[in-house]
Formats: sequence, structure tokens, C-alpha cells
Amino acid sequence: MARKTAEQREAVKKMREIAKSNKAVMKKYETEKKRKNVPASEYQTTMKNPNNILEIDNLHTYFYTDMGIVRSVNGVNIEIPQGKTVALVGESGCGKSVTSLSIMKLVRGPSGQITNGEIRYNRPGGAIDIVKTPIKEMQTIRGNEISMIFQEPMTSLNPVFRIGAQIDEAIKLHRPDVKKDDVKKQTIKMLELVGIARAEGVYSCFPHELSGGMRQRVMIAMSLCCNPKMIIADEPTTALDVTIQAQVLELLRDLKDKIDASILLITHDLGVVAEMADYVVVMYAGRIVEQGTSHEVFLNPKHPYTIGLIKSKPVVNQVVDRLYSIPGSVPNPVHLPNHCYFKDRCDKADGRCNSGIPELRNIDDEHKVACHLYKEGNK
Amino acid sequence: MWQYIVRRICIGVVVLMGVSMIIYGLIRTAPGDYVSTLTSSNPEVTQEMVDRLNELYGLNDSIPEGYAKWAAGVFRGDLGDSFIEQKPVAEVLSSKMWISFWMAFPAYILQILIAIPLGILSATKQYSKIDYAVTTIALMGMSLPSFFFAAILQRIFAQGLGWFPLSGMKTARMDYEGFALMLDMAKHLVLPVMVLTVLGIGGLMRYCRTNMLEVLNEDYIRTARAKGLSESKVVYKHAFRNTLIPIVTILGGMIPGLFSGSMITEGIFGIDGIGNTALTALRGGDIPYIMGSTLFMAALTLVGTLVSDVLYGVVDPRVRLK
Amino acid sequence: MKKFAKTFALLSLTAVALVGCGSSDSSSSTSVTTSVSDSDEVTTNAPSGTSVIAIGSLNGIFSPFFYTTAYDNIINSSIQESLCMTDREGQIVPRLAQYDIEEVTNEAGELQTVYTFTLLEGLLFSDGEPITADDVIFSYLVQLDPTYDGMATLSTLSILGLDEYINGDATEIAGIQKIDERTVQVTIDGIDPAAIHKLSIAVLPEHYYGEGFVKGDLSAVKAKNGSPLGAGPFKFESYANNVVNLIYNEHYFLGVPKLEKLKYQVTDTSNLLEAVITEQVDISDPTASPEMLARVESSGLEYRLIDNLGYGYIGMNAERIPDINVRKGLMHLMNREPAVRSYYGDLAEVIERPMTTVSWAYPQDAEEYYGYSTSKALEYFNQAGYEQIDGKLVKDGVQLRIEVGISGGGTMDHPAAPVLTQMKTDLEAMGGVLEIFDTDGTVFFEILNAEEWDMWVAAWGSTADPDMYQIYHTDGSTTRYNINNPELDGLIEAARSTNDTDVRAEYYAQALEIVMDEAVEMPVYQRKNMYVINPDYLDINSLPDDMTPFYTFYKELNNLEMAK
Amino acid sequence: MAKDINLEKVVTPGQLVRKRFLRNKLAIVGVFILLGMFLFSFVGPVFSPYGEYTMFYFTAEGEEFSSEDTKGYDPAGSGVTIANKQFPSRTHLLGTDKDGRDIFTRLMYGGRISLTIGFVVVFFQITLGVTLGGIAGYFGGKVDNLIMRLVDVIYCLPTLPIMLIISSLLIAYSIPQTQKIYWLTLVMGLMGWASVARLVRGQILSLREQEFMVATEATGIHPIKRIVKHLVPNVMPQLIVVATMGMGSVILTEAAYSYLGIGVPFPFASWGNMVNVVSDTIILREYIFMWLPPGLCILVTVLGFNFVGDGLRDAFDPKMKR
Repeated sequence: MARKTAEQREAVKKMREIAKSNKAVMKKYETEKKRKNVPASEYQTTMKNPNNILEIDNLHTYFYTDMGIVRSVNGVNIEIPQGKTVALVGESGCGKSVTSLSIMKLVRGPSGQITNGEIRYNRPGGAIDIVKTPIKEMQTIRGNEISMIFQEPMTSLNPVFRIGAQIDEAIKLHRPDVKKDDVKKQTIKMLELVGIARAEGVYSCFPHELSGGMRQRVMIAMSLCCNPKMIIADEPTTALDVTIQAQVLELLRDLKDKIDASILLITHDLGVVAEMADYVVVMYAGRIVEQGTSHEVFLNPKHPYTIGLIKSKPVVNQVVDRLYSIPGSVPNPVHLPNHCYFKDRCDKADGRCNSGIPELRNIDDEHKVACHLYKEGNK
Repeated sequence: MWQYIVRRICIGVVVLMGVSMIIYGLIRTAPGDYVSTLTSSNPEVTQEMVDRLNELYGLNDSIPEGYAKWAAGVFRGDLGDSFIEQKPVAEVLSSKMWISFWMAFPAYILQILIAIPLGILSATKQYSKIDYAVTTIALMGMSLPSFFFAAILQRIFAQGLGWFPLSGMKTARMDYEGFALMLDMAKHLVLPVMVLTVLGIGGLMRYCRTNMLEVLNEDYIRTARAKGLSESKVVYKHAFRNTLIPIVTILGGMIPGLFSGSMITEGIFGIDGIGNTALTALRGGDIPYIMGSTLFMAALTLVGTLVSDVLYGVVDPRVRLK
Repeated sequence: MKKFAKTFALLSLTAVALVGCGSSDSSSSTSVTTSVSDSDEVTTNAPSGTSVIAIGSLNGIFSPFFYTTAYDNIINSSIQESLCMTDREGQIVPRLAQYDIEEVTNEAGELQTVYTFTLLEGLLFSDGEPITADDVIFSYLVQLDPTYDGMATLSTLSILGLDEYINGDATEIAGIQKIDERTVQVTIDGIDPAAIHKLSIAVLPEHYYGEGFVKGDLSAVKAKNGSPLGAGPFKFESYANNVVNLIYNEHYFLGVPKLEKLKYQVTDTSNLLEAVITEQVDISDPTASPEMLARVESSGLEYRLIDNLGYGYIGMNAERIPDINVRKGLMHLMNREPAVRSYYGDLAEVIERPMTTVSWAYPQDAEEYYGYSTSKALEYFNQAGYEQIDGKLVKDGVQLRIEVGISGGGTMDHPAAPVLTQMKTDLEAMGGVLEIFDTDGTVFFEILNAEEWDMWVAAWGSTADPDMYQIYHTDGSTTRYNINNPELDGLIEAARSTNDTDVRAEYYAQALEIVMDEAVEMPVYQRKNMYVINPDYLDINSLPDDMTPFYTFYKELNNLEMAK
Repeated sequence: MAKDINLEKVVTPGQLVRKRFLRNKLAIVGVFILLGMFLFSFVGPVFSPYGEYTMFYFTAEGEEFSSEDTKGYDPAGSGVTIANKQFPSRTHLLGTDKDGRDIFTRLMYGGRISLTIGFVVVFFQITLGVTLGGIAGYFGGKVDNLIMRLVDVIYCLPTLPIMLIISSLLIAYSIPQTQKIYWLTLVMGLMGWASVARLVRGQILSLREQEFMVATEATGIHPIKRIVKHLVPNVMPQLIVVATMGMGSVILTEAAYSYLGIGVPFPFASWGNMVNVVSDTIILREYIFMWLPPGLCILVTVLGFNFVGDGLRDAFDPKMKR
């Protein structure tokens, strides 16, 4: 008992220290954000590969909480080629959503901050680094060039505005080419495009009058209405039931082809990945553990975590006693160990695994793994 | 909807009966009845006269009997005659309630105009210096006794600077008419309105701030941002419209209360409204008026909650009243 | 102007006479004559200007018959005129009518008093109709109606035939007779020095109020409560927004008032002084204190001090504190001087006998009866059988516990507060308990009427006549002291049955000694009232000189004039 | 790395709340204000040389003595005056009031009463509200209906009139003035529990509808246990916030009652009855030390309660992440 109180006292002291340092850091970033009239030169950059629409380079997004710094995204590199679909896979809490929010610069301040790295976006007028881009400039990109579909269709639509108005708003904002009188027509066209049968009726509905699947379609229509170059779909099907899931995915794929956009698909559902993605990125505890073409990763998974993920997916027509599940749970994001984060859950771990955090290594042109079990170029 | 309102009104009638019973019982048990007030300072009054007066004012009835008589009158639409003013209670109430209203209404509007923007401001800048300053000032307003604040205002603006009249409802010396009279009366209302406004801002501002903070955490606000809307659009259109739901609801509920007057402020500024008269009636044992005015105030409270519930259904598209 | 001056001179002459040789009025028959001169001189100046007088909260019952508060009655007195009025000394003098009092013996050998009122010639109500004897009788009948529920106590007079009228079928009162168009005669049984005060009622126009009036139904008269009409200096226009609007009466019997308009502004007590300073009103009557005087002077205002008709006292109920020694002990714990001095400064004085010093009956040479002394108090408590046991003052196992009521409005803004504080401290030191119940007037008086205070702090408002029957007599209606002293009763009755002031004064002096010795009432203070006047608005010279509690500017409203 | 303890395991939810609370600077200010006021009011009198209603006199020579310690002078001696309205000095830090009592001392005693009243009233309100609201929510049906109608009635009763009537009842029944305060608090508690009851009932009802409750009943665990277990964490924070702010408003209410003469009785002190001397225009103008200190005490204390209440609400609400 006495020990506990001593420990708690320690904890209080520590929390105080954390609060103090957090405050200083957050203040620094917030003042940075508040700067006005940032010259364009500061955030202009060049793409490593001009065929990419987006390059995420060594991205770090941290949350400064009372418990310490949560390293949600901890050095992530992703390239999204033009017109392709990249799937970001991982358990919940591994940093997928934060990565996507970082791209939109929607990480909730002041506790959440992008602390390091670049997000290069291949803008028609010249590439920019989103991390350095001021919010004002971001507002012309959000919903226009890059749009996002959120995972909670039930709460992501504003309950007090009619569906039509919410889509109209985005069109009016980003598409000066559409005449005022045509906005409604355009919206209804979008609603029809996402497969809503009585689009006229839905136009004047309130969100609560629609089912979850309908709302997700509305969300998709909203994100597509300005012909974005890139769509971030954050678990677009999680909240929906299975039949709707398939429809929505189908829809997304059709639309992508229609408007020739790139997609960053965030999901924990490997089935969806197999169906949709050209490339797969597997994240674990804020880091990428494996990445490659979906073909490679699915047929030839390397990282024990990926293997585990694939194993835990139920397969039709295959009789198993028990569905596989990866033992243990994701490590505490505040106190990440200084060895491979997966070591404690890994059934292949050995002595090498204690020697620092493994780097992401090319084992193939199209395949990278971060695991001590594999060496560069070694299959 | 109509069914709902009708049901609520029925419940309201029952509640009002309860309220009136309690008050009648208390009034009749408490000392300080009208006749003794009238007669006690006059040594010439004889016991016979007192008895006769008691009979006349119905003070010889037992409490249940007296209540039954009163209630029967109410159901016939007759609230009785005020002892003090010797006029029908309904007539007195209907004239004084507008006076109270015209004092409370400007304050109500001002509160809305001041408190809501302040609440939004301090919510969007939570924990900033602005937030602290706004919250402190707004809360200071509701941390002062009204009579204290009123006295200080009178001292500064009436006695000291002479900008506004000390009290009263119009300049007695002048025979203003029409627009000039309205202007003159408005000038007399400035200080009381100030008191009521400042007293009310704190609560409303805080209510607004909390709701705004809650709304700002909602998913659809993130959606709005992801759409590329400017921060002001996000706050003033998307968040604000949602914050408005609870605010409109309570604001609507406050409207009936504007007629119920305020005892202390009206007294200090010599305004002949419902509250002031009710206080005089309470002090003078004017049972019909006390009953009438408390019933009126209770009914206003009930109507207020009903209005706010109905408004909730009207303003929030998600709610359907049953 | 001249018209009035003549009348006024006459009135003041009378007054002087009364002061000079107080007994000249003591004859059983009094006759004073005043006449309105028919001079053709017209007042040179048309009425002009508007003056505002502060007034307390109004109930809006502007009828001399049915008013319930003194403030409403101030409005009445501006609109109405009475048969007679009091002069500066509180004696009755003619107003609308000359009067004559005659003691007669009837056939049965009983003593009766006959009052004859003769209206002045050419009197008009403010609507131009003449004032006649019928109006006077109508005014009497309203107050004597069986269903009358106003405050007037005319019905307590033993007017001939009154009982038959109130309790029987009589359609008229035998004792009230119309002699001619201008003369009314009232006959009462026995002698009652106070009767003339009650009989000098306001005369109201029958043609206005009497419409639909029959015995037993006053509703028609009451219907006019909100729109009075009379013969006073001003006519009622309206009462709205807490302001009473009056306009001059061109038919006023003492000449057309100088002010065109007179207004009464309802003002909160705490704002009375500031209201004058901020020029909202021209006259107000704040509770006088030395600091207030200083502020009045520094603000360039004028003020008038007038003795208050009444006095403050601390009373005890001899039934609730039956032991006279306990009462005497408590009397010795009342330290009045510093309290009164600090509250009122020079504006009040400690009095030694329970009677207003304004009254001619107050014994000017009276000395302190119970001085403040804790040792004497303890001595009396011991005599009463109280002993100090374990720090408690106990008799038969019961601690001395006194409940004192005071109507300080719950906020104890009261000159007696230090007296009670000291008393509480002293009693606690001796081992007794003093419970102080501070409440508002209504509650206070109701409990007082129920005789449930052991001790109470209050003030008597006196009438012009010093009669103390109702207060101290065993059969008095408001005797809360419960003295029940036959000797005292005898003195009071004796004083009632004569009109001789000197004799009465002697009786009263003796009576007051008995009251003091019974230790039921400690007189505390006689204070002054203050009127604050703004001389920038109101011509200060248009107020009557040497106002007394019986004779204030309200009696000469027609003379008020704006400052030049 | 021994220091590197796992915070999430050690830190209790309470500590987290505290953490969030401490982040709000105004809340911390509030805590200090309240602490200061408590010390001042409850510990202060111990060191005070004067009693609550000790009255001071001056002899004709200007020597000061008090009602409790006459120092051999005769309070009735010639030229003795009451040492009232003295300006602040070394012996009387804030001067003396209109009846010659030490203001600083009375401020401490007044604070004691004002704060105690706040606590006791809120205690009554919460106890009554939780009990009745709990019963209504748990049993539902007729009991619920009955209690909720009672809540409606209480909600509609106009407070000031009721207090005025009850206060005169207390006088009529000769309730000793020392006990009057308790009656006052009791009545204020009785008038204020309605909103707490509504809150608790609402929470229980929504809990009952939740799925896990169905599950509980299916597993045979007594639902009351479950309700209590879930109710406490759900309602507690709201109750604490309501209570904190309630204490502030009770102080203001007491002040208003004092102004109307139905508050803490003479000769005892409360901030409310000390501050109502502002209605005396002379005191308001010339003797600032008589009304400003109690006024400030009220302002600062109520503000303190509001700050703390606001801070607590933000701290308890997990949504207020920041």
C-alpha cells in the first residue's frame, strides 16, 4: 500500500513535468501555425518522383497528452502514385487515421502536432509541402484537390443542415465554374452518381432521415463533387453492413476510374485491400512494417505481423478449428520500447530482435519490410 | 404535437392547483393579514370594525373553505379583487405585466446580443487570455447581488454623472406625449435594464460557451473543415447552427418569464411592475393579489418550459414530440 | 392673494390666542367665524408652472372614504377640502364651514352635544357645482353606511339614531339634520372632546359620487375611487406610471392656486433625498439625520424641520412579563441617550414620558425615571426571585428569556438597535436571554395585536387630542400593555369628560407617572421630520412659515409657487 | 529508467480529472479564493479581539470602550456616544458600522454564516434531489408520476414570495433568531431540489434503457446494484458541478433575502445583511468602507465558486480533450 502511494506520488510529479514540457512544445507549434502571410516559397518543394501525387516522407505526428507524448505516427514514408490506390492497413490505434488526418492537416491541435517530416503534394501549379503550408492555403486544397471520406457516416454529417445544402456548400466553395443556378443540379447529379435512387428527395432530407449506407454515399458524393485529385477514404465501410460494404467499395472503384483520382484507402479489412488496392502499406504502432504491391504483400507476406493479419482473416470455404488471432496487444504508445515493437507478440522473435528498432529495408523492388529476420535484398 | 401540448397543459393545471394550495395555505397561516395591517396603527378602531372587515375580506373562513371559494372563482375566470388596490386582480396584473415586460425585454435582447457572441468567442479561444477575461467579466455580472449592483449604478450614473434618472418611470415634471414620452420612459429604463442585462449575461454566456465547446468536438465539424471551409464558416455556420438548438430552446423558454417582473430591481428603480406590486401585496397581506400573481408567475414558468420543449422539437430536426 | 391673506390673518390670530391663553378655548361653546370676502379683485397671475412632490408607494385609492394609506390620503387632501381643519397647534378651526359646539340637556335629562356646521357662502366644487348641506350629509352617510369598510371611525361616535341606521331599518339618522342649504347639525350623546376631529370630514359632491348610492350599497361610490372629484386646490387628472397628475382648480375657495400643475412622484424611501438633488422632485421628506442635513446644505437645498407627531418607545406586556420587578430591571437596561444621539444627532431628543412633546399635555419638567444601570437591573431581577446559577439567571428552574419584537424591516435600520444590542449583551452577561425579532411592520403589528411580544419597539403616531383611553385604559381597544390599573383608568376617564385643557393636562401628567411606574413603556425619542425643498424650482417663500406637524405646506398647496 | 513508471497503470481517473482541472487557470484562482475565504471566516474569528456584535462607545473625552468591556466607563454617562461609522483605523481595520460594531470582525462572522448556509443548503438540495429523483427513476410508473408532479410544483413555486411568507411564519412561531438560519437553509433546500431530482431521474431512465442493463437483468444481478454502480460515475460529476455553483448562488440568494429583511437576523452578521447598507444613499456616498468589503467578499466568493464549478465541469467531461 505504501509503495503504491509512493508510486502515485511519483506519478503526480511526473505528470507535472509532462504538463510543463507539453505546454512549451504546444505553444511553439501553435504560434508557428498562427503565423500570417507565410510566403509561398517557404512551402514550395519538388517531388522526388513527378509521377507521384503524394509523397509522405519521414512523417512524425505526436500527441502531447497528460500521460506523455503519444507517438501516433513515428517516421512514416508512403508514396502514392498518380491514379493508383494505396491501402494503409493495420490494427486500430496503429496510426493510420492520424496519418490521413496529417495529410489534410486536420490533426486536432494544440495537443496533436506534426513534429517532423514532409508531406509533398504534387499540385498542378507546383509541388508543395503540406506540413509547412498555412491553413489558409490548405483550405483551397481540402475538399477540392484532396478530399476525405470519414469512417463515421452517422456523426460526420451536420444534423441541422439538409443533405443538399451540405454538398452545395462544397461546390459553391471550390467550383466557381458552376453557375449559381446549376449548383443544385450538380449536387443531384453527384447524388445520382453515388447510386442514390431518389436524389431529388434526398437532396432536401436531413441526415437523420437517411440510413447509414445512404449517409456514407452522401459523404462520398460530397468528397467527389469537386473532382479531387486524391481521395482519402478512412475506413469507409467499417460502419456499414456487409451488403452495403460491397456496394460502397464498388462505387468507390468506379468513381475513381471515372474521375481518375488516386485513393489512399485506410482499412483494417484485408479483404477490402485485396479487392481495391494497387499498393499496400502495413502499419504497426506508428511505423511501417511492410509495404509493397498488393500482389506481393498478399502472396508473399514477410513481416510476422502481416502474416498474422492475413492468417486472422476468415477465408470462405476453408474449415478451421479456430480463427487465428495475434497474441498480446499493441504496446503503450507513450512508452515505446527501444527494440522491435512487435517483438513481444512475435512468434518468430529471437535474440536479434532486441538489437534496436528495425529499419524498413528493400527486399525487392516493390517490397519493403522492417524486420530483423530479413536482410536487404534477401528473400 | 398538439396532443403533446394538450397533455402538458392538463398536467400544468394540476401543478398549478398544487402551487396555489401551498401558497394559500402558507399565506393564511402566516401572520400579517390585510385587516390587521389596516387597523393596527389606528387606536380608534374597535374590535367590531375589525370583525366586520375580516368577514368582508373573507378572513373568517377556514383555510379549505377559503381556498375552495378562491378556486371556484378562478374556474369562473375571476381572480377576485385586490385588497390593496380594490380592483380586479386580473385587471391589475394585465396592466402591470406590460410594465415588467418592457423592462425585461430590452434586457433580454441585450443579453442575447452580448452573451452569445462572447460565449462563442471564449469557446473558440478556450483557455486563452481572451477566454479568461470574457469568462471572468461575464461571471462577475452574475456574482453580485442585484440590489448592490443597482445601488452602484445609481450612484455612478444618476447621482454622480447625472446621465440617467435615479428612479421612476417618467419625468413627472414634464408632460411628454407620444414619441417624446416613449423616449423619456426609455431613459428611465436604462439603469434597470442594465442591471437585468448584466445579471443575466453570465449564465447565458456560459451556457453558450459549453455548448459551443461540445459542438466543436463533433465529427461533423471535422467534416466541415475537411470540405475546405474557412475557420469562420466552420464556427459561425456549422458549429453555431448546432449550438443554437439548445440556446434557442432556453431563450424561448425565457420569454414568458419576461412578464413576471423582478421584485428587487423594480423596487429599487421605482417601477410599478408585477414584482414590485407582488412585494407590496406580500407585505400587506393582499391575499387575492398574492394568489393571482403567484399563480400567474407559476403559469409563466410552466408555459416557459412548454415553449422550450416545443421549440426544441421545432428547431432540432432530429426531435419529434410525442 | 388678498383674499387669502385676510383669511390667513384671521386663522393665525386665533392660533396665537390659543397659545397665549390656552384656556380661552375651554368654554363649552366655541364659535369661530371665517368668511370668504367677496372682493372683486382678481388674482393677477394666471396659474403657471409644474411642481413635483415625492410621495411613498400609492395604492391608487384616492377617496377620503376608502383610502388605506397615509400616502393615498395626501393625494386626497390635495383634491378634497374638509369642513374644518387643524391649526398649527392641532386645534380645530373652520375651513369650508364655520362650526359651533353646544352642550345641551335633552328631555330625558341626558347630556348631549350639538355640532352645527355652516358652510361658507359661494363654495364650489372643482366642476363648478355648488357645495351644499346635502353634500355634507351624503359624505356622512357614506361613512356611516352599514356596509362601510373604510378606515374612518365616524361610526364609533354615539350619534343619535346611528344604531337604528346601521343595525336597523332607519333610512336616515336622527342625529344628523339639514337645517338649511348651508347648515348641518349633528347631535351626539354625552361629551367627547375628540368628536369634532372625527366630524370634520371631507365634503364630497353627491352629484358625482352619489349616483346610484342607496343605503347598503357603496359600490357606486367605490367605483369613483380611481377618479376623485372635490373642492380642493387641485383637480385630479390621472395616475399612471407612478405619477399622479393634478391640475389647478379654478373654483378653489381660497383663490386660484398659483401652480398650474402639481404632480406626485412615487419615490422609494431610500432615494428621497437624491430625488431632490437630481431635480426629479421639488419636495421630499427623507428620514432626517445629521449627515443628511449636511448633504442638503452642501447641495444648496433648503430644508424645514418639523416635530414628528408621535414618539418612539419600547413597550412591555404586563401579562407576558407579570412581575413588575422584572419589567423594572429591563427598564434599567435601556441605554437610550447614545443610541438616539448617534442615530438622529440633534434631530431627536430623548423623552422621559410616553407622549409626544408636541402635545400640550406633555409634562415639560419630567425627569428620567429609569436610568441605565446594570447593577440596579440585577437588583430588581434578584427581587423578582431570579438567581444566577451556573451563569444563568434562573427562577424556579426557568431562565429569564425575553422576546422583543421590532419592525426594522428585517434590516434593523432603527434607532433602537444599539439599545437592544447593549441590552442583549448585558442580559447575556447576567445569564438571561434576549431574543430580538426584527420583521416588517405587517407581521410585527399582527403579533403585537395578538399580544404575543414580551417586549416590543414601536412608535405611536399621535392624534391632535392627547386622549389615551384606547392605549392605557383597561377597556381600551389597543391596550397591549395590560396595565389594568383602576387609578389610571379613573384619571383617563376624568380627562375625557371635560374640555378644559389645563385640567386635562394635570390629569395626564399624573396618568403618565403611573404608566412609568408600572414599567410597561419606556419612552425613547421625539424626532423631527424633515422636508427638503429645491429652491431653484420652488419659491421657498411660498411655503407656510413655521410649519408644525398639524400644519404643513399640504394645507396651503394653493400658495405653492415656482421660483422666479 | 527506474523513474519510468507506467503512468496509465498508476494514474487514477481522479488524478486525470485533477490534471485537467489544474490546467484551467481560473479554476485554480477559484480554489485559492475559496481557501482564503474559508480560512478568513472560520479561523479568523479565533484571533479576533471583538465579538460578532460587540458595540463600541466613545466617552465625552473620546476614549473608546465596548459594550462587553466598559473599562469602567458608564455607557449612559453624559456625552457618551456610539462609536459608529468610524473610518478604518488600527483598532478597527475596516472601521465600524452604523451601530458601532467592528466591520472586519463582522466580515469574518458573516463569511462563516454565508459559507455555512451555502454548504448546508446545497447538502439538503442534493440529498433530497438524489433520493427522490432516484426513487422516481427506479420505480417509475405511479411513483415516478407523483414525484415528478411534485417536482413540477416545486419548480413553479416563486421562491421570494414563499420565503417572505415562511419568514413571517418563523417569527410568528417565535423561532429563536439563532435557529432561524437553519430554518432558512432548510426551506431553501426544500425549494431547490427539483432540478437535482430531474437530473438524477433522467440519468437513471437513460441507464435503464441501455443494453447492458437488459443484460444485467438477464444474468440475475440485482439491477439496483448495477444502477448505483453506473449512476455514480455518470451523475457524480454533474452533481459536483451543480453543488459548487449552487453554493455560490445560495450566497447571492441570502444577500437578496437580507435585502428584503428575511435573511440572517439582527444582531448576527452575514455578508448579505452587511452589504445591504448600500440602500442608504448617505452611506453609499460617504462610507465606502461599510459596503465595499462585504460586497467584494460576495463578489469574489461567488466568482470563486463559479470558477471552480466551471473548471470541474470541464475536467470531468472526457470530451473536453484539448
